[in-house]
Amino acid sequence: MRMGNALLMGVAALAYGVLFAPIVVIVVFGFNAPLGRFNLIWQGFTLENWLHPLRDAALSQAFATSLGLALSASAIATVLGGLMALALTRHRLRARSWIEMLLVLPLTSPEVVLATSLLNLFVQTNLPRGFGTLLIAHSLFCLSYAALTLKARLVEMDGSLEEAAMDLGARPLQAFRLVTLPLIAPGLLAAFLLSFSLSLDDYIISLFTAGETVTLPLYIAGAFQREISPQIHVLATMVLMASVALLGLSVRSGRSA
Amino acid sequence: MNVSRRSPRAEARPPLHRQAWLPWLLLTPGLIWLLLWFVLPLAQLLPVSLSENADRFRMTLVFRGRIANYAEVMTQYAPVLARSLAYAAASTALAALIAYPLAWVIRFRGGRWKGLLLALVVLPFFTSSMVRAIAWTTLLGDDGPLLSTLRALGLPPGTRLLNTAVAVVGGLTYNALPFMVLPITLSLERIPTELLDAARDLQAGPWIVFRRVVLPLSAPGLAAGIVLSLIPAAGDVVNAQFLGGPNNRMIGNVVQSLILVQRQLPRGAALALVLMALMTATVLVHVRRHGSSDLTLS
Amino acid sequence: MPRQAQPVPAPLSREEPLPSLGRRRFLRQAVLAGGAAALGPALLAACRSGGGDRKRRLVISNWPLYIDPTKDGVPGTVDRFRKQTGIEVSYSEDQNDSVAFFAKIQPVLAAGRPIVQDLFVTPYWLAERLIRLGWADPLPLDGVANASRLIPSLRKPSWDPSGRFTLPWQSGITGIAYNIEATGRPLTSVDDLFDPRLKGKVGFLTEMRDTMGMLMLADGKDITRPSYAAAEPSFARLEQAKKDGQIRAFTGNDYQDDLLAGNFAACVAWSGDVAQLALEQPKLRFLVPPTGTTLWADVMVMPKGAPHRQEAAEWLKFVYDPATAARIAAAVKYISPVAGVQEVLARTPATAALARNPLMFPDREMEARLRVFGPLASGEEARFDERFASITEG
Amino acid sequence: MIPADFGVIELEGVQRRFAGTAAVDGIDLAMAPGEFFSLLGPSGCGKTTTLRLIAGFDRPDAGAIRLLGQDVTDVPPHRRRVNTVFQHYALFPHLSVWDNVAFGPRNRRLPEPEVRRRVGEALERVRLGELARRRPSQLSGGQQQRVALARALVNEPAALLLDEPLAALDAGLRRTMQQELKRIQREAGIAFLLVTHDQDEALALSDRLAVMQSGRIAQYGSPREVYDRPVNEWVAGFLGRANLLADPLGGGRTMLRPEQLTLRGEAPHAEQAGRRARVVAVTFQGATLQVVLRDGDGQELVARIGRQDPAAGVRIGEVLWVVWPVQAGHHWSS
Repeated sequence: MRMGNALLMGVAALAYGVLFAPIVVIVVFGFNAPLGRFNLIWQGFTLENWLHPLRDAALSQAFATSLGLALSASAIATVLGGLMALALTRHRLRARSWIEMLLVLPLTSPEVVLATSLLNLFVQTNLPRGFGTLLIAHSLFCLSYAALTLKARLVEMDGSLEEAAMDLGARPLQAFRLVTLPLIAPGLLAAFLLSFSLSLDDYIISLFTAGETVTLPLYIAGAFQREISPQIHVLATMVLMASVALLGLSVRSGRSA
Repeated sequence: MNVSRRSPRAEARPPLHRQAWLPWLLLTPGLIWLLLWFVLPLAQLLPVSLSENADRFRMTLVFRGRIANYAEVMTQYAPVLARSLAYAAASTALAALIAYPLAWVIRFRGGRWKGLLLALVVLPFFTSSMVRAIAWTTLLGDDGPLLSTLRALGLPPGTRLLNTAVAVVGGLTYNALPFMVLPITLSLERIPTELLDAARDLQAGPWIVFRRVVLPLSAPGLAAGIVLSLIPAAGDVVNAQFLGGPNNRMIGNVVQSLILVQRQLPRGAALALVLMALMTATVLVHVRRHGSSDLTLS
Repeated sequence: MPRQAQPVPAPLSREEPLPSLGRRRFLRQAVLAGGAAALGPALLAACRSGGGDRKRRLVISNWPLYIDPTKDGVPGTVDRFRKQTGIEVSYSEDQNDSVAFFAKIQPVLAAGRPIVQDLFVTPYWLAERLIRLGWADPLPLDGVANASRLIPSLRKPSWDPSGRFTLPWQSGITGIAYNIEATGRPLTSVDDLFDPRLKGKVGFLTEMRDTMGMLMLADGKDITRPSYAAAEPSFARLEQAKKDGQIRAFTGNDYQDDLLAGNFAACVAWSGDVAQLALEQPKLRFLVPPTGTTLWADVMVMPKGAPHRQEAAEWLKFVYDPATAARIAAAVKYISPVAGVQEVLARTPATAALARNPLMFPDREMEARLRVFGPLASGEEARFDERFASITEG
Repeated sequence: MIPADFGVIELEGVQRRFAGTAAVDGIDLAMAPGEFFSLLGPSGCGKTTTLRLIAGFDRPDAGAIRLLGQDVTDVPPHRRRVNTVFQHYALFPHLSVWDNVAFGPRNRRLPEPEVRRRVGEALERVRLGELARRRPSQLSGGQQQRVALARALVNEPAALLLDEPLAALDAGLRRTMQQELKRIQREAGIAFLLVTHDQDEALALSDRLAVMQSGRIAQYGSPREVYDRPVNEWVAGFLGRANLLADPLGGGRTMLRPEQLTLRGEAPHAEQAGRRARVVAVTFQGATLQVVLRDGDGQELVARIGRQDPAAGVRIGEVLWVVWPVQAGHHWSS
């Protein structure tokens, strides 16, 4: 028993070690002072990269594009997905299992397949590829995640709360605003964050649908070919720090509700 | 994370609103989005996969009902397909072996740190996978910190990690970890501790408690974790591209090459659809057996 | 020929070139210069669709680090062009992958619409394809006197026999870069890449013509008129090496990462890159195989329907001025296409060594080893691409 | 069947089907003002569905629902003058006790001083004045129950609907809350419609009750009527233990409650009926003893006797006379 316990703890510790190994490298190499173009070998400590995180203008531009894309795609996904989740949990629908299957399939489809099919659609319909097509693609794969996350939240939430609100004279929309919305707010935030991080990170689908637009992952894939600046590591660390803050926020708001 | 009390009749609850059109009003925008950008493109891929590329640079496709496209990619890329599935299976198995004990520790030893421990599993994935790939190349390089350390500890020189199957499977395993840990933890969370007490009360040792009680009850979570790990792994592109060598390419790389480099859209489409069919079959089997709720981590 | 079997030593020059190239900040400056204009193309595209475009603009897309940047108060070529002509240049360094770039522009050009760029720099073989597809406009060469004063190897190119559609930006040599410490000996031939002692430490390029050209030449084949049949033995050799685990990876420019990190002992590489990398890694050497290798060119192309012909003409004239061309060559260390650059560099003591560098200015011995990979007919090219992909992606 | 002088709530031929089966199968029902009315039945009998139909969360497939004489069949819940106390209370977890109670009045756009007055009163009525700032999660089950009551009562509904309101409470608390409910109902003078599966609760609280079985109402009446004169064996059994004796002359059965039986050594005299039976089990039940006996025909009889009863000392195996007055019991002729 004691040995089993030690083994268990050992595996867990090792797992966390592996999970954070690349993260440590990313954070540490943000402080590296590479001699040449490739921030791959430790050369020496500097704060220079942190003092000028946006020095790499093309990187900053790609980062800004990705942020804008992730924000708008997550907004679309959260709204559309939220509405779908409401319909699926608060109404009796004959087609429910079909719709749920339709929602599950995009997230269980290999990315490269989605990418291929979207590219083909855009090419065949002569839709010029760029930010718009990226937005379509990203909001699509985020939609499933958002809808299913929110659906889980809504199922968990006691449906009689909304009935209670209406029973107490709230009109359906009022009941939604006064009761449902505040209660699923942590879920909305979680769905939004999940969509946001998925969109920010997507490479394959973006590669196929981006046209001339350069997102952060596309830029970094390109940078691998020519220059891996420490600013890449700095920005990644910043995103991580922001995520920690938001994650803390959502955990806290989830707890208070 | 806290499992809130469910209303026992939440599922059977009759409609709140009496208007039959209301749910459809709520569903319509999302359904249109899904139909337009998911179902339609996939449906369009089918005729493309049966076409002939009359001019590969102009991408003029002629529909010929050319089933041979499938036969060709299946014969030519059978080894890559087999390799992809093998890598995906290996990484899924590894991820399960690591994730289960981890989930166990989080669930039964986590105490008030449970939420934090779970968040820590997800946290690394808030960094860009591209940047993580760069970090892996730094870590796994021949003169990198890992191999240097191991060599100092007596690993024979000449051992490589980067650009090997080990690195690719390792990368896939890494990506699979949260998708494995989350559903397993959620399913363990649903097992009341009284059941474990009951088992112990009936003279079951820790191993028996695990094998006869916990494992069967967490099976749906494990199954969901397997599906959620297997599918992205089988279609992965990035790990083979950045961490693999020429003998470790996966089916995703081939699809990418067929479409973007070789400009053979029909064959690329055919291969993509084969992959899609395999994965959809996996999902359907899973959903039939376990339902879809665990797949969505709910 | 005594030098033939000897590798060209790298670093090629430890002296600072003309628009002095600091090592660490070189890149940041370059990216700053180019990246500032990153928003430009989109705005321009918007303007263009609106019709009346009175402003003098020019949209150029090039490979990264392929021009002299503005640095330490010394304006780079782009800035000097801006100042001298008043033309608003959007200069993007967004060409990472010519194949991906073609995939991007193909649907637009196929639909008969203009793309964002007025000029872009692309490999010679891709230019040849664009010309063949009718997706390139003839360049406005009338005012560009130096366009006819190209270095001999680039005159009457096989990819553009009329010479009206392309003008070389830079040219370069594909060779073998290696870390002498890792190999333990100087490499002397293509066969050394297949030395079992280097197993798992060898890289080849994903650029099919560069990898295959070098191998075919080693097999004694003529690559100026390539045929699939002639290439097959070289393909087989490559495939076998891949299966044996001899080849660690097929790479694009990222072979530089692996060379620096010590993952590659030797790899197929491009001359100018190695000259720059050697500044960081003094143990790097560059071999131009005695059996011959490919001379390639990245050329400027004007896509069909590009609106700013006049401005493009001024750009061509500007960069083909030997003084400007010399600055660019000194920065990127590739072969300048413009005749007279060698003389300009030789006149300045700081760059005199560059003028003697055979990788930048191939002498007759060097030139004798260089071949341009000839055009492939469409069906033939498909076979090459497919076979090559079956090795790199199989 | 429906008394004429009504009523707060009236149901007429109300039907609701789910997936083909009728959950509520044609119910008629009428409630008087100020009446404490219970819908009693086993789980799945349709009583909660009926309540939800009245509250407006669901809509009948057939039939009509009237509130205060007005047809509300198609009126949405927020415009019905009834309020519900939910089984799990459905208190809004993100609002304080005060805000929960103020939810209804605010929805009716009462002026804020008025809201304050009413909420204060309602909380006083359920004796929760000092907990107004707390969140529901910080309250005990009984306190949550009171909040739910106050939240409904504050709206001065025409009728209050209670869905198994005491089911989640433990036995002691449940008894206290039963008295509380009764007190509050009397004080407020509002009609209460209680849905419950607990016959003791229904018998103790109700002025009248309806026993439901499989979507239909099996019997109406006062608690006494329903208990003493159930319409059939099922109702008899559902309301408590019942001894069912076949009439010796055939065709008909008599129901005797255990407390109607006495145990004696001697045979029954005139005006009495009885049987000889052997004691099979004696169960101590606090104030009473439950004695199970079996007669010569194998018929089982259950008697409940006081602890002061001379027969309180019976032992298993003893043979006694089980005796009851001839006019006691309820007779069904077949």
